[in-house]
Amino acid sequence: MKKIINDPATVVADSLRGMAAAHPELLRVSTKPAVVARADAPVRGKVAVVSGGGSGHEPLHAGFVGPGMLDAACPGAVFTSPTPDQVQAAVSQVDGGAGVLLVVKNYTGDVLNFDTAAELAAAEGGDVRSVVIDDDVAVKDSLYTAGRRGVGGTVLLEKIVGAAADRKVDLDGCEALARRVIANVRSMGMALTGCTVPHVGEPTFTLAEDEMEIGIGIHGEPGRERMPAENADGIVRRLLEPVLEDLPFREGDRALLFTNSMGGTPLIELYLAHGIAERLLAERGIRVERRLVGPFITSLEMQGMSITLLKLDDEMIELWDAPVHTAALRWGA
Amino acid sequence: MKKIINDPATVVADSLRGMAAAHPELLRVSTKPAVVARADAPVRGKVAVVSGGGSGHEPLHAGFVGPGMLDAACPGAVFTSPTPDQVQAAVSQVDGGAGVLLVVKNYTGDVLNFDTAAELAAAEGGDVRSVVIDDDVAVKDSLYTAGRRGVGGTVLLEKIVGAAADRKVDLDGCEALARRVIANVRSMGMALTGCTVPHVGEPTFTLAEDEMEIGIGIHGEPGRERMPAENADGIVRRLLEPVLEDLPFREGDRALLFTNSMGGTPLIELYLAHGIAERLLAERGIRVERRLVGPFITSLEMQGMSITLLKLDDEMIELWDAPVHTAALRWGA
Amino acid sequence: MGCATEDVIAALRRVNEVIAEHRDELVDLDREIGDGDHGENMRRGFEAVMSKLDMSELDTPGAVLKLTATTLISTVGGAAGPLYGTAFLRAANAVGAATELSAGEVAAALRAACEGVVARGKAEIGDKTMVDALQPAVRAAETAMADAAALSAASAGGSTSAGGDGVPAVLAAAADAAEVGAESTVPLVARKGRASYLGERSAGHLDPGARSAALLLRALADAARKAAGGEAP
Amino acid sequence: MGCATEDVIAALRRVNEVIAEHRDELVDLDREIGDGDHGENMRRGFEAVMSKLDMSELDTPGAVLKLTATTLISTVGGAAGPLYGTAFLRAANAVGAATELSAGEVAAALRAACEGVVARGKAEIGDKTMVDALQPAVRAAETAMADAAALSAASAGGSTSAGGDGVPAVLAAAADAAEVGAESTVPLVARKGRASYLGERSAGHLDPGARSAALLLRALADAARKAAGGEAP
Ligand SMILES: Nc1ncnc2c1ncn2[C@@H]1O[C@H](COP(=O)(O)OP(=O)(O)O)[C@@H](O)[C@H]1O
Ligand SMILES: Nc1ncnc2c1ncn2[C@@H]1O[C@H](COP(=O)(O)OP(=O)(O)O)[C@@H](O)[C@H]1O
Ligand SMILES: [Mg+2]
Ligand SMILES: [Mg+2]
Ligand SMILES: [Mg+2]
Ligand SMILES: [Mg+2]
Repeated sequence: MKKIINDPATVVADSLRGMAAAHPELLRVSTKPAVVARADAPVRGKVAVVSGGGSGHEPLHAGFVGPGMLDAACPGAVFTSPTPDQVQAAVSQVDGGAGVLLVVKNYTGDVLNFDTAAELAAAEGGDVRSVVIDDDVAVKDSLYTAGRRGVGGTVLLEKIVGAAADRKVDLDGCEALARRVIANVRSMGMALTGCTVPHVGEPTFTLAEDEMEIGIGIHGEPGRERMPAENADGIVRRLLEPVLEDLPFREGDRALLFTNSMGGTPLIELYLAHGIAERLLAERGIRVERRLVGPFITSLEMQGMSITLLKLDDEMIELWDAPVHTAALRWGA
Repeated sequence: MKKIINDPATVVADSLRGMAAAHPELLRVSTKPAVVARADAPVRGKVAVVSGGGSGHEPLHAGFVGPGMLDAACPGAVFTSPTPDQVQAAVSQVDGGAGVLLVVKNYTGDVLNFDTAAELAAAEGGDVRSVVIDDDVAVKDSLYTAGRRGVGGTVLLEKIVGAAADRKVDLDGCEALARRVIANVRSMGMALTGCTVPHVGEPTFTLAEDEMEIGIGIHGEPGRERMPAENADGIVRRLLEPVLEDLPFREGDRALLFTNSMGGTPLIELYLAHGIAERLLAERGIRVERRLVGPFITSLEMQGMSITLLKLDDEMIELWDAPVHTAALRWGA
Repeated sequence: MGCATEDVIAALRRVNEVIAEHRDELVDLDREIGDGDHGENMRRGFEAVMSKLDMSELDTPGAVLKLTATTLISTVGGAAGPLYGTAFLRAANAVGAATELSAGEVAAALRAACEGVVARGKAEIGDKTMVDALQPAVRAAETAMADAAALSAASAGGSTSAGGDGVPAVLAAAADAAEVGAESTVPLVARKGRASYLGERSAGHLDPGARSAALLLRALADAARKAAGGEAP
Repeated sequence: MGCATEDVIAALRRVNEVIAEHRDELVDLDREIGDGDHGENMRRGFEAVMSKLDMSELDTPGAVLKLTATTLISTVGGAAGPLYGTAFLRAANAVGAATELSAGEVAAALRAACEGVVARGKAEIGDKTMVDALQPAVRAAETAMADAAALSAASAGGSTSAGGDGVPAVLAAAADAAEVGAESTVPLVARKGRASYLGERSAGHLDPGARSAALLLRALADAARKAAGGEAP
């Protein structure tokens, strides 16, 4: 295992210290338990939006903490959901009296830990709600699975709901908006390589030179199918088609296209893939009105990509365009 | 070789098409020859700042085109400097009558091609100057080398000089400022893995599981020394010490610390390394007043990092903080 | 003689040792059909339990179990954290303020623990989770209890307690059954947790959580036997 | 009979073939002490030269050389683009408007080309660059010229031209010397170009640009021999 780290056991805390040093005006970082909050929290009278999950997906979530997006993030151990105390600590740091919305990606561990935290917070009298995002079309949502995973759509949800909270939309409004985003966003991912969790020391899976893995999540877990590697046209088609069919997206729909790198895929390839996706969508008459291209929800150094498509309405566009100032996403501020 | 591409021969053009699709309001992209210019170029009465170099270092340079930074970038083939016609085409697209400053990284190919372009442009009557950046302390600057390479300092130079041009500083002023940045910036890089150029198909170098390469450039070329891999403390120290000695930086100096990923190093590791660098600098009494952390000048999917330190003065700080709106660097706009 | 506070602490010490010894095995199992963290999560959790126990003065088995529960919840994370946390919490509630646990109380605590896991995680037998180890263990423990009770009723003429040396037998039965149950997950297709995303590809692998549950029960059984002065069987 | 426009075009066609055949070798050499693009850069450049030549009507060797120069400059990039571009540009200027090149003109064009490379790149013999192939080639070509002139002066009593069949001999001598010169770069430590960053580690490798220069001259020599009706030696 080759990593720029000192000790696998302290990677998350060591990294958070670096993040604190890098963004002194923007963030307030604690490591026991690990919480990254915006420096000016709590913001009185504003719904606080809190998310969290395993580390290793950076910049998600801590890179999205700041005005116009998250009030706090709870980074767990690498690929391990955070514990309830972290979530509780985050909630108590950022609750500005207008309630707290927890954004939870649909994984058993995340759901259980956030649920426990919400129970504990409710017992203390806070108005804490949670929404569970499950946008990954690679997983069949049925009685026979833990349901679809939360992946790329999370980034879009956090931006849009964060902007609404910033405009003092109340907790009911934020929750309803979050559910509308969840209902309208779909994603699918693929990998060319696995990735190595520091405390494991070996790749979670390995692919031969001529193989790719389709339908992966974001935890280095194997995907739904292993198949011969294809060129960019083939890969993008395999990601986009199930996404389009699932909602389904229709001719004339307006959309936000998010082309995401799993971490190790260079920007030159990502833009290339993005261009293909734009062309395929144009052919179907889907109007891409906003886009995001880059590594925003990753699996450590994994090479691969995901495509997320969000069906837009006017309110979502306005909220997407609203100012945001975080370590990883910033505009208008 | 595993890459999300269609054909090694068309990677750069295919990627530029995706970039154009991703940033329709911001960029105007042509592929014959390859030029990425800001959509509103030429801006009358403003010095135009133009850079370029081989592709594969994304977001450098095309990701820095936009208000407050570059007016145009000329992307060459992967790791190959652009040709004079590209530079000429860029110059003629963005020359707003106040002259053009070419930012050239010090590599034989880049210098020769930009020189030829400048000669041709001068023959057509334009006021075209060039500055050559050579901030890499890994290379001895002597009669026996091609001189130091231009690496991470380029990003800082392009931001600061771009901001000056935006404020209508004239060509003499921009050139002098660029030279001041060059005189005050130093960098050093390292790699844990090589990278694979699409038209080559194999890594430019390979390192064993227990090896690292110190003093690399940004073209996947082997570095100055191969040695046993070390932990993050050791790596950061090996990068920072030669940087500090070279200028030299002294106690009380104000600095911008730029912790850069070579592409494949995850953000969790990069922030960790950044934290160590901040600590080491604090121990030496160097005041880090601005920072940049992320993959901004890369070598495809290479795992590794570089550290760049710029000695700041008030003017540089003000220009660094000035609004910028590009694909990869954006604030205040 | 039943199972006293220090016996419970000793048993948890043994659990910590066993989990640490098997950390890499659990990591590898979780790499195959999950995300590779289960061994590290469990190790981190029980190591934290050990330092918490070292720092605390506790006077009932219930208090020990409760501290274990809250520590696991706040340090393990992932799916296993809340599930094992709930298990220990329910076990703590089941044993109440008793200062020494009878075999019957141990079996009841096991049942409560397993029911807690099911309540939280909604998994059924056959879903390829730790429940596949825990549920058979509970049944085996109760059968062992009933056997022991019947035996002592027959021989000693209606003693009210199943006897302290019933605890090793109950836990040994539980551990045996948990191991069989864990093995039974190999051919299954997962329907809960992260492995369910793999669909058919999850078949052919041992479930890491079922394996850790079996290891945990085996450690408890070993500790109980040792406390009762027993040797390796 | 000298070297006419179509001979120059045929020679460049041969260069294109040879470069394409050796693309991977040049890439590999450049991977070892550079950035791995030299073979691909040269291939792309000469392929572009071919299509430009196909699309153009050119009536002098100089015009062909000039088009080659501008095409290489605008398609090769890297260090090699401007260097080879300058070489062909200087060669074009050296031959002027002549419609057929004598051996003497070929040798003079080679000298001009080499001087152009040195003027642009400032490399000296021993710096481990293409100059290590080109400079010996120029000297060998001039010696061959002088020998041929002396020979024809002795035998034919002072013919003013060294003769068309001098061209193959001049280019063969240049190619031979270039190959030796290229090989001589192996032990050298680079002092120019990208390989110089490697310091001592650049020793022990053949310089890619020196190799491509030797290949180019060999292709020209082969083409000239073929044009003169010669067979493989
Ligand atoms: N819904 C559930 N009910 C019971 N056990 C479950 C459930 N989901 C997962 N598990 C257990 O948790 C184990 C995985 O734990 P762990 O790897 O620590 O968490 P994560 O899956 O979040 O990485 C699985 O092997 C399985 O036994
Ligand atoms: N200053 C120079 N003078 C002469 N030749 C040079 C000089 N610098 C580099 N070269 C030649 O260029 C070759 C490399 O060309 P190429 O790989 O195409 O360019 P780059 O180094 O920009 O990638 C070297 O092998 C060397 O022969
Ligand atoms: Mg996990
Ligand atoms: Mg090159
Ligand atoms: Mg796991
Ligand atoms: Mg090269």
